[in-house]
Amino acid sequence: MTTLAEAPPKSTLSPSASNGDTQLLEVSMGPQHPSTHGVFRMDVSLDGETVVKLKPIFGYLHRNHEKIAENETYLGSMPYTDRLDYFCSITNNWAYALSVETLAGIVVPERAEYLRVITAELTRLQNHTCLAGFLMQDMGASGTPLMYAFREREKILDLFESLTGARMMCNYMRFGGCRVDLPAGWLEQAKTVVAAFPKFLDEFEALLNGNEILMARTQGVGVLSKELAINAGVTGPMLRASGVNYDLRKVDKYGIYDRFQFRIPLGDHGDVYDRYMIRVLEMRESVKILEQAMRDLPEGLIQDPKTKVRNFKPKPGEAYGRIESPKGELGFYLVSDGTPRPYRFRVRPPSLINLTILEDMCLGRNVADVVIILGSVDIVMGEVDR
Amino acid sequence: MTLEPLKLELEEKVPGCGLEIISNPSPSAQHSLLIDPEHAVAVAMYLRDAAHLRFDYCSNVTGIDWPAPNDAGKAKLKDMEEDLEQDEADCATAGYLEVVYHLYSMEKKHGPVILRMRTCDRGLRVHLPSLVSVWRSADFQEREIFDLFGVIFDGHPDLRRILMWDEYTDHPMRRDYVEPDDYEYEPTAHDEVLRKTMNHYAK
Amino acid sequence: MKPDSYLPIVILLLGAVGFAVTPLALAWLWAKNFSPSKPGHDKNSIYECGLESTGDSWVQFNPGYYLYAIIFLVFDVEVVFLLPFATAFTGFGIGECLAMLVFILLLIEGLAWAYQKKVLTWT
Amino acid sequence: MDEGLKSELSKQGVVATNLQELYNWGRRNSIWPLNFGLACCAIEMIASTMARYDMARFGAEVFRPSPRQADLMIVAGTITKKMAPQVVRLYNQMPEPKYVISMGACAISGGPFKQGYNVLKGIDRYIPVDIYIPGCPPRPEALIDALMALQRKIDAQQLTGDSRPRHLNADEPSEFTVPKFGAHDLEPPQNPVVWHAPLVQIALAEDDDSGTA
Amino acid sequence: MLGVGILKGLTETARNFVGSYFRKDRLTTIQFPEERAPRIEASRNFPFLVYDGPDAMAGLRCVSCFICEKECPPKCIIIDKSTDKKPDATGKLQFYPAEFKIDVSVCMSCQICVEVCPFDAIKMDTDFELSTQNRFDDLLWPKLRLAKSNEYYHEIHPTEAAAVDADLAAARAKAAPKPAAPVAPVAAAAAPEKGTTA
Repeated sequence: MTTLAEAPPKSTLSPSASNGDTQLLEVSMGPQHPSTHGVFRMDVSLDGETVVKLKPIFGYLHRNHEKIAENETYLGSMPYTDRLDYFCSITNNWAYALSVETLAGIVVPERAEYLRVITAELTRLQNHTCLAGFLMQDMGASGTPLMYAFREREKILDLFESLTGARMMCNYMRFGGCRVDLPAGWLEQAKTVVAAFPKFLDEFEALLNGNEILMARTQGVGVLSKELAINAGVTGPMLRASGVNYDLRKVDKYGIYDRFQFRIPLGDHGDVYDRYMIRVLEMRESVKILEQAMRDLPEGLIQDPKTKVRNFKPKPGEAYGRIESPKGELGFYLVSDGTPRPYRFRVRPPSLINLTILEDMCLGRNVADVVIILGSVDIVMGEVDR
Repeated sequence: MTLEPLKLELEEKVPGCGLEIISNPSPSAQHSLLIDPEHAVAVAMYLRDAAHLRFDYCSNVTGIDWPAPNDAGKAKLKDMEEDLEQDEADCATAGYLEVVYHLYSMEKKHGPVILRMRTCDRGLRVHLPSLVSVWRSADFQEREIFDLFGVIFDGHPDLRRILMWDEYTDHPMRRDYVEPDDYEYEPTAHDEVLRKTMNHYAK
Repeated sequence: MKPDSYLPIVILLLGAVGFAVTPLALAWLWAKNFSPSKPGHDKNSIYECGLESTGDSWVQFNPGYYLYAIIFLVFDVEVVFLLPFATAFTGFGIGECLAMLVFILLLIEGLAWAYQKKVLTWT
Repeated sequence: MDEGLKSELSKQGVVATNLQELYNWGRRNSIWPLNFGLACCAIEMIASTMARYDMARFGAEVFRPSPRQADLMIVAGTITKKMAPQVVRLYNQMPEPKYVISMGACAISGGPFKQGYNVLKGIDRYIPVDIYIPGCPPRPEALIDALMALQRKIDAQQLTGDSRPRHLNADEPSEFTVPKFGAHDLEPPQNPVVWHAPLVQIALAEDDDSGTA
Repeated sequence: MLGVGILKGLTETARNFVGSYFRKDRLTTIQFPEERAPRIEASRNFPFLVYDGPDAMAGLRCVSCFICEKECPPKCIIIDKSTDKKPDATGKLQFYPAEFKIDVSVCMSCQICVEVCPFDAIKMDTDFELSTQNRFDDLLWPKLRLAKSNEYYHEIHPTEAAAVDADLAAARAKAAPKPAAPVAPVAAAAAPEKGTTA
């Protein structure tokens, strides 16, 4: 009989280690792991079940977006930004379009600004529902919350498909506005979806918020202090869960966000439960923004007529544009040398920088908590590895 | 946040640091401040801790490769087959590698201050001070610049390759990086890709 | 057939065992001549999320786990003893119940001692 | 077993079949995919298992995390050169009979990221692929359509004779070499046992090329 | 009291379960092969070449101007310009593509080729059942496979096709009066086809 499995190498139980202290078990929650939301790897050394050391390892989805962008025209890189954070393609487009507009000084017409806000807030809705679903999946509630979340996501993806043509890769924004105007009947359909959303949120909260198991497993887990969050450059819902009032829609007031009344939810413990609750509350705020934006959507041009679609050459110089993407501050830093191709195309990935403090949050907790803490950070590998 | 008063204040607070304002010709008007590597940490510490500045959030750290102007054009159009050992040697180190820091203040909510640091040349062992001790958000981004550009950051706690595998020896985001050629099946090869395919078939 | 003969039980036993064994035998026969077994280095190596598994899993770990396992084992065995008692419960008088009560209380007392020694609480 | 007799019998509720049909019927209706999402296509793969597109109707909704219990590897997303050895090792660790669906442009040929220095130009350089799904990302219905194509392929497999599938054939390898990390690229860049690309005739003249596949 | 939250959650799932018997919108599953999702008009998958009139190769609108080949981000289009010329819809002599290939295994269906094409020669198709077992033959689409009729274009994208036809008809009308005589049959051919649009 051939050897079914090689005998484990000679056990290293040397007598010297017999003074009762435990040895560390090196295990890697590797690239292919149900809890890592993609190809993300963590080398964890465990003392029994508690985490002693955690080293995140990236690069398994490094698709060289920035090198490819250096050989593409400015328009050619737009569909590539869909594939950065492949849950929210429209906010990626908006960040890229915004930084090119600051680089070239393009003015965006009114209607296009409203369309941008409407589609971006719809993206935020579907991203946060998916996150809540995946977080519950990580916690063991496999199936039910994710089914509810994806049922709502499909409705929003139908809206994107009838507007831009693709479910996930919308490629919707151009420098100076949007690519295509609303088809007939789209606005009514969108209004019904947005009107039905708060009822779904109540259903979702009734299903999850009071759940004792959820509270027992997430409250007090992965606490992130305010100072460490700021110093480590954490942005987005994770930062606001630690109580820092920093939301680019209110700070930078990019686009026309200053015209809408909405509040910024802030957490005070900074643990996994707060991050989940922040995202649920942010969904309610996004619904408010959507209602206001769809109510006073003006008529008019959807694209600035002066900017050329093809052979677009901004003047030499550099610009850094950033927006509040559902994951955090997504920024594009473009250096142009006057040719149709950007000289340097840099993406500021919120997911990667939010992972800086993953080890600080996970030390001392056991392996099951590491899975939930990673789930609450909400990373998407396309954006982390670019 | 105009740069002139900030420059004067920094020169007064951090003696001997050579500051220079790099103007940005594009309409975004985001001018930047070139600081010399020796006083980088001191300037950064001051920017973060000064009461009225409070730049406690380093949003973005970017590496840019500026080969010397003459060879930048040449690097792009240079035909792969010609061997240019002599030219290769000196033009590889001409020019400089640059690291750009975008700083914001979460407390005071005011706009970007952009710091730039430049290395002496583009060789393989170029050093710059790491600002991880001031802002922890620069940790992974500096490791990425080390991985893709080859800038060694002194004082970085854990300078390893972050995106490429550890046995990899090149720095792929540099302008003169030559890709390994595996172009067996390129049915729609034209211009740039066509040249690489022909090189592959020529071998 | 004598009322207390064991023949029906044996037939039922054979039926049950046969019901379990025949699919396994068929599968084994099928594997032997239809699908060849192809073991290899990678297929037999330890699966660690796609990586080459380094290090060793036979390490000394916290004694707390061992104590937890032992205490669980005690109560597992106790349930095995309770099983016959539970099935014939109706035919018992007070004496048998008291005996079983003493048996259960003895084990509960062991559990109380372990709890008081803080073995079960996890830092 | 002529069809007439079989359909006649099935009208009376009697199912007549032979061993091969039973074997293929059993295997094609419970294909367990490996939980193996790489990039954007993985989200469409998850969406295809969710309420609306419900892959459970084809018996394929059980996504096994470990390769030991999976018999279909859906390569959904971009395979980078850093991930390629892991993909091939996972394929090797899957028990026979195993199938591979190469989902999305990136898994077939590197897709839009083909010119990247760290992107493998298609997984069929290292492991044999059964079904290719073009699209970036392909819709969930396209994945279900590919799963039906795979089921048709399994159904048509012969148990004996020389056209029998890989797992019933002793001399077909069930493992493929795992590439190593080199200083500049993976070594070997592709696996000649599996990768047979047609030579694309590129006329060496500079301008017009008559690339005929 | 402990457990109330879980009970509330269970009532939620129970309401969904019972509700699915009464309210049809709770049953969201689309039984894919038999029952198809309602066709969304703007949906796009892979490009195709539009041709007018009966003959596919003669009616191609594409004049092989190489704009889409240059603008395509993943560079998956390749065109060989023909040596001779053929009259296009407005009667002007134009080149036509001797060979027009799209590598569908690289295309990212971003429709930039449609956006930059000045002749409305390439549009996005909606067909997605394209899984194959052979990558090298089935995923490199030659001109023959790409060419589809204008009627097909009207069928999948009605409003967009109508708009495109209106612009083309206007362009033909503007170009038509100069060479009035020889062009009449062609214009006639174009006119009835415009009439058929829904």
